[in-house]
Amino acid sequence: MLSRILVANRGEIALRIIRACHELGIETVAVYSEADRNAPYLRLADEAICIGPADCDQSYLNIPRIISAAEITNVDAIHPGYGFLAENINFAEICRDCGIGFVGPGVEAMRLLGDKVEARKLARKAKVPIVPGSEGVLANDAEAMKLANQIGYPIIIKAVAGGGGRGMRVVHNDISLRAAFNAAKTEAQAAFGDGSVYLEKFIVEPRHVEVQVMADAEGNVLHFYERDCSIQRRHQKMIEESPCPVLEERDRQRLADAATRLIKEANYVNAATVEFLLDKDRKFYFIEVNTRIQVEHPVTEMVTGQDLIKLQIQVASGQPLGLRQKDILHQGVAMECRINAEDPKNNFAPCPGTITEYRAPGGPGVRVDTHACQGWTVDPHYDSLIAKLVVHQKTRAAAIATMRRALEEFTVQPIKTTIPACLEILSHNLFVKGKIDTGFVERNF
Amino acid sequence: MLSRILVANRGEIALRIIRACHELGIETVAVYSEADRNAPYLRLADEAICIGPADCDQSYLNIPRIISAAEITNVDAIHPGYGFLAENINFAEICRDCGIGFVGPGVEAMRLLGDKVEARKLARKAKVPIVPGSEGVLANDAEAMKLANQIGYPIIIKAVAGGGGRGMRVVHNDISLRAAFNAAKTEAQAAFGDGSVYLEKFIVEPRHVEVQVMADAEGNVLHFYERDCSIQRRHQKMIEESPCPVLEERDRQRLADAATRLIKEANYVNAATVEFLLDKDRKFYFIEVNTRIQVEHPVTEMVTGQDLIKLQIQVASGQPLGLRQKDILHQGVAMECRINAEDPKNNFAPCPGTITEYRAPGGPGVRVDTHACQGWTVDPHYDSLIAKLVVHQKTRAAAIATMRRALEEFTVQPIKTTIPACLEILSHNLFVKGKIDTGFVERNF
Amino acid sequence: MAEKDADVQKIKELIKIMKENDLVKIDIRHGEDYVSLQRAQPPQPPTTLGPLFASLPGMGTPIPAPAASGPAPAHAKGEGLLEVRSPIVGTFYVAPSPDSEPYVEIGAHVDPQTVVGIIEAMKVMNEIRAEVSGTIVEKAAANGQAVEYGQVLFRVKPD
Amino acid sequence: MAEKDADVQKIKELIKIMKENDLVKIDIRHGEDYVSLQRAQPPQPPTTLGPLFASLPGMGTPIPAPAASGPAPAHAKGEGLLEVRSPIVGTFYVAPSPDSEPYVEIGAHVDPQTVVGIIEAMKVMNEIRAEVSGTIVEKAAANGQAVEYGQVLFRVKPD
Repeated sequence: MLSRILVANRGEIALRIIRACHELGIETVAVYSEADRNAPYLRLADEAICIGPADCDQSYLNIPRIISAAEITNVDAIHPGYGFLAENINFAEICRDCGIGFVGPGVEAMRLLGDKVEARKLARKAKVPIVPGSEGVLANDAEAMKLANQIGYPIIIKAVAGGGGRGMRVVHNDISLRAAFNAAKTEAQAAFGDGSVYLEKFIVEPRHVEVQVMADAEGNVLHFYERDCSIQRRHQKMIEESPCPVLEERDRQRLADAATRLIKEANYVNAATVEFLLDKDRKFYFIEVNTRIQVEHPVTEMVTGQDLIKLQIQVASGQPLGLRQKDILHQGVAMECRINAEDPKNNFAPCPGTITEYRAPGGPGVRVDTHACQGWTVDPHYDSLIAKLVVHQKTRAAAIATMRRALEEFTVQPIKTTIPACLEILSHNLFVKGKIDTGFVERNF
Repeated sequence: MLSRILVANRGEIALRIIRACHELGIETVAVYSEADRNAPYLRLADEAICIGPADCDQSYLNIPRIISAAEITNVDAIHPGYGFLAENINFAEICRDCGIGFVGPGVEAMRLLGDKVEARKLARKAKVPIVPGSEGVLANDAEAMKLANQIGYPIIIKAVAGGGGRGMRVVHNDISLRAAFNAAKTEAQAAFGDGSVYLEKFIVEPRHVEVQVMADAEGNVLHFYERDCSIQRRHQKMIEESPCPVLEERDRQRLADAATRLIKEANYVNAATVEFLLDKDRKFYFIEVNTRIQVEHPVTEMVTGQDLIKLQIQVASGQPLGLRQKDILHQGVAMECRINAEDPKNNFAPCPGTITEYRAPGGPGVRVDTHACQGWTVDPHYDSLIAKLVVHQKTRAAAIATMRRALEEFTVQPIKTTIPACLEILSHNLFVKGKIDTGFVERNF
Repeated sequence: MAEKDADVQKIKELIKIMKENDLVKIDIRHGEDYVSLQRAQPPQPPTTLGPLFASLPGMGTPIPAPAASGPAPAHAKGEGLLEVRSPIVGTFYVAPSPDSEPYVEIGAHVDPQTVVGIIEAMKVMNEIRAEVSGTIVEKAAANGQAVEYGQVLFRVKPD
Repeated sequence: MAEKDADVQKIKELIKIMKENDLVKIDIRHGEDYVSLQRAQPPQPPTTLGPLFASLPGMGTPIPAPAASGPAPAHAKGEGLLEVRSPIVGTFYVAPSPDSEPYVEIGAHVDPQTVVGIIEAMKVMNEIRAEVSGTIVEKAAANGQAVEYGQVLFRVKPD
């Protein structure tokens, strides 16, 4: 087992990793920026070392300083958490070259899955359904129309160089295709200096469903069931739950098997999340793989009783998982609300500041993962997540009831948080019925 | 289902009941003394009513005021929690006479089990092992010797009117019996004005093991497995766990069956705890029944995934349990530490005062039940329990590791608490091996 | 519609009540209907707890503002008035029976032994005595109202 | 539609009521309908954390006392001295090689460009310059010591 780990992150995930290491008897080195100097969680690490000023580029994103901190503190490995350097291939490579363990996948697997085109190829090889579309750039509108008729409308035309919605057109029939094709090309050319476009099937009101997978170096690949993360606002997840409330047992199994096949095909080791879109007919399409632990991993921990961070460390230590798929039971329903320092009444603008009154909920079925406390200052340099509130109950209705009472108990003053927004979503009758998709929040609130 | 419940208690158990009601959609009325006026948990009730000054006799123990509060707030029932009026037969009777529901057993069952002689008779009838001993007062030393030889040494002679160790003698053989018998009689006569003594088998270094039972009005009696509460100091439990680490599966089953038989025999409805002593040969002896929910009920909730307070309310509403014994699974290991405002370095003297710094632990496998927070004042009028820290893990070793890290995170300043004492116990190699009994704390600390 | 117009009327009335009574917040819930009004907080005298409990979110029914330390007659803040407080929990009546005259009216002079009302608790009628001397200047609890321990029943101008 | 117009009317009225009456918040809910109005709170005085973090229990390794805001040279508290701080994380050496003389000794005069040591980070030797002018009066870090960002390396008496 690894004996000393540097946690290259901050906030709740740093605390989460320190806790897991502590329970495993592994020493921890925390790194911090000057802005986090007074963070109480730093006292829970065996050593804490300042790596730079508040600005991420000079601290949590600064590879030389983190590697140097790892070298002077003699750690075996670095746990990158999520965000920051967690999916930075360059960082993983430098760790490898410096002989420092990396609690995450190998560089090759990370590179393979980090490239969307390669990942799509791999999925096809593993017989994992992908969103149907053109193999590459469309030569002309005639090719587009032919393909559109093959895969069926609606389709979406996207700029190869694109992003932010520019050079993008949803098309519902042959009549509007040509105009849309030309408009997208023109827009893409103007925006990116590259008019290349491709097309994909447009999934209408999809759910975001992802499968948690964990693999060891001996080739064991286990899944930990799915999470439904359809409650999003501008692609930021707000509420996650497991199981996906609309999936039947056979479909859940097929989804999990697909994710497992893909990860096996990639010769991947450590934790991964395979993300899918689920359409209204409950057909699923692979989107991408996150090659790290996710913010919402506690949802899976609650329903399976497994500690994913400990498993990550175990696998990174070169040990086998020591579990069989049938040992991983899914029990009940878990749900997570992200409590962010954002003002729901002001377009979710970040709301940094000092918390002068703080009372977290407790009692049965409630888990709180947070680095915050009374006196904690939410710093504008970092993301606004201040706590993850997770509940576990026998049924979805009971989980919603527990989440509601826990949110109502949760007191964070005087800064604004997403607590009232989460309460409103939980009270919405479509949410209660499980009839949600990735556009739900934007349509209804 | 009951629709409005008055919670006749304070602190963490009042909050626990309010939370359960909230999740069930039941309105709550909290009562409070002037000392608890600013308690944040009162805001979580639908109504809160002041019933008197800090002194318990004039508030939480004052039956007329509580009944009157129930009448003016039009509740269906009262939940008494534990302590205060929870086992007060007079209170339960008055509730019945006033037409107010009581979330607890009926008066007859409470009376039957509250009387130790009657409870012993009932146990014999239900074929539940009891500590062997004289049926009543011993006539003379000859009778004592005959009986002592029947049940086997060591035996203990006790004053019928006794308490506090006076008129009590442990005897290991015939030679010392006569002198001990006479000494006990003389001491009892002097101390209580009544020289009557009886004898019982003396259980050497017993464990305290109790079985959680729940019964409905239709005669369904289910057990929720056992808790080992051997870590006690002066008969005050400090740490509880489930399962009992030394019981084998067959013995656990026999113990649970015995508890279930006894509760059935008493025609009991609602939650009960059947307490046993477990000797070194893992033979168990019934001691008494607690006719209420216990402080340590979360331990059972963690290993079974059942919500005992909700079940209490369901049963008190006249509904059947809706569970079969085989639905109640025992998974993993749970452990609870009672965090009291007491100074372990000063003979556990109560340490009231205002908490100016408070950070509770969180993360996976951790449950905190507490009414305390930063700014909370521990009042010398009430018991010193400020929080119950409960953990759940796959194995006992993992549960100890999680409890240790959670205790180390738990910050309550500036008052003294039992946190360091719990940490010391958890570090003791005999505790780690599970080799504990009710004398463990006093022998080792 | 009528219901909504009624809201405005109701809120106007509530504000009047708030101003007259120096309330800072009103929450009303009827089943799923809910009205909450909050006025700017007047500057508060420092409490020992500091700002901790000053800004509790409005969940459930608000707790009455802290009373003085006991139900015994006390000087109401800054007004030089004495308070007659309920020593028990129950239903307050101003007269011995529905047909009777009230024990006391505004302007009446009371001494410590004067019965000022009765509180019914568990079917028992408990006579409440003034415990102070002076002139009744305010009836703070209505006939038939449920009262908690320490609740103010009357305000009395001392002799 | 009519309902929405009514809402606007109602909200206008409510705002008027709020302004006239100095309300900061109104919430109205009818079943699932919900109206919430809240006016800006008056400016609050800045709160201070006071002793909150002063008494943290010593779990794990204590964190070094808060440094000044950056690693740039700073006045050491109350002594009139300047500090040369580490701008990176690494291993500090006082000389270019084990056999060499130290870059500076106590009593040496430095100017901002004077190299005072090197810090090895990821096998790279980074020369550290004084960034201040004055006389070295204290060596605060030992040769071969691991140093964190902002750690004091030397104290300098300004000219």
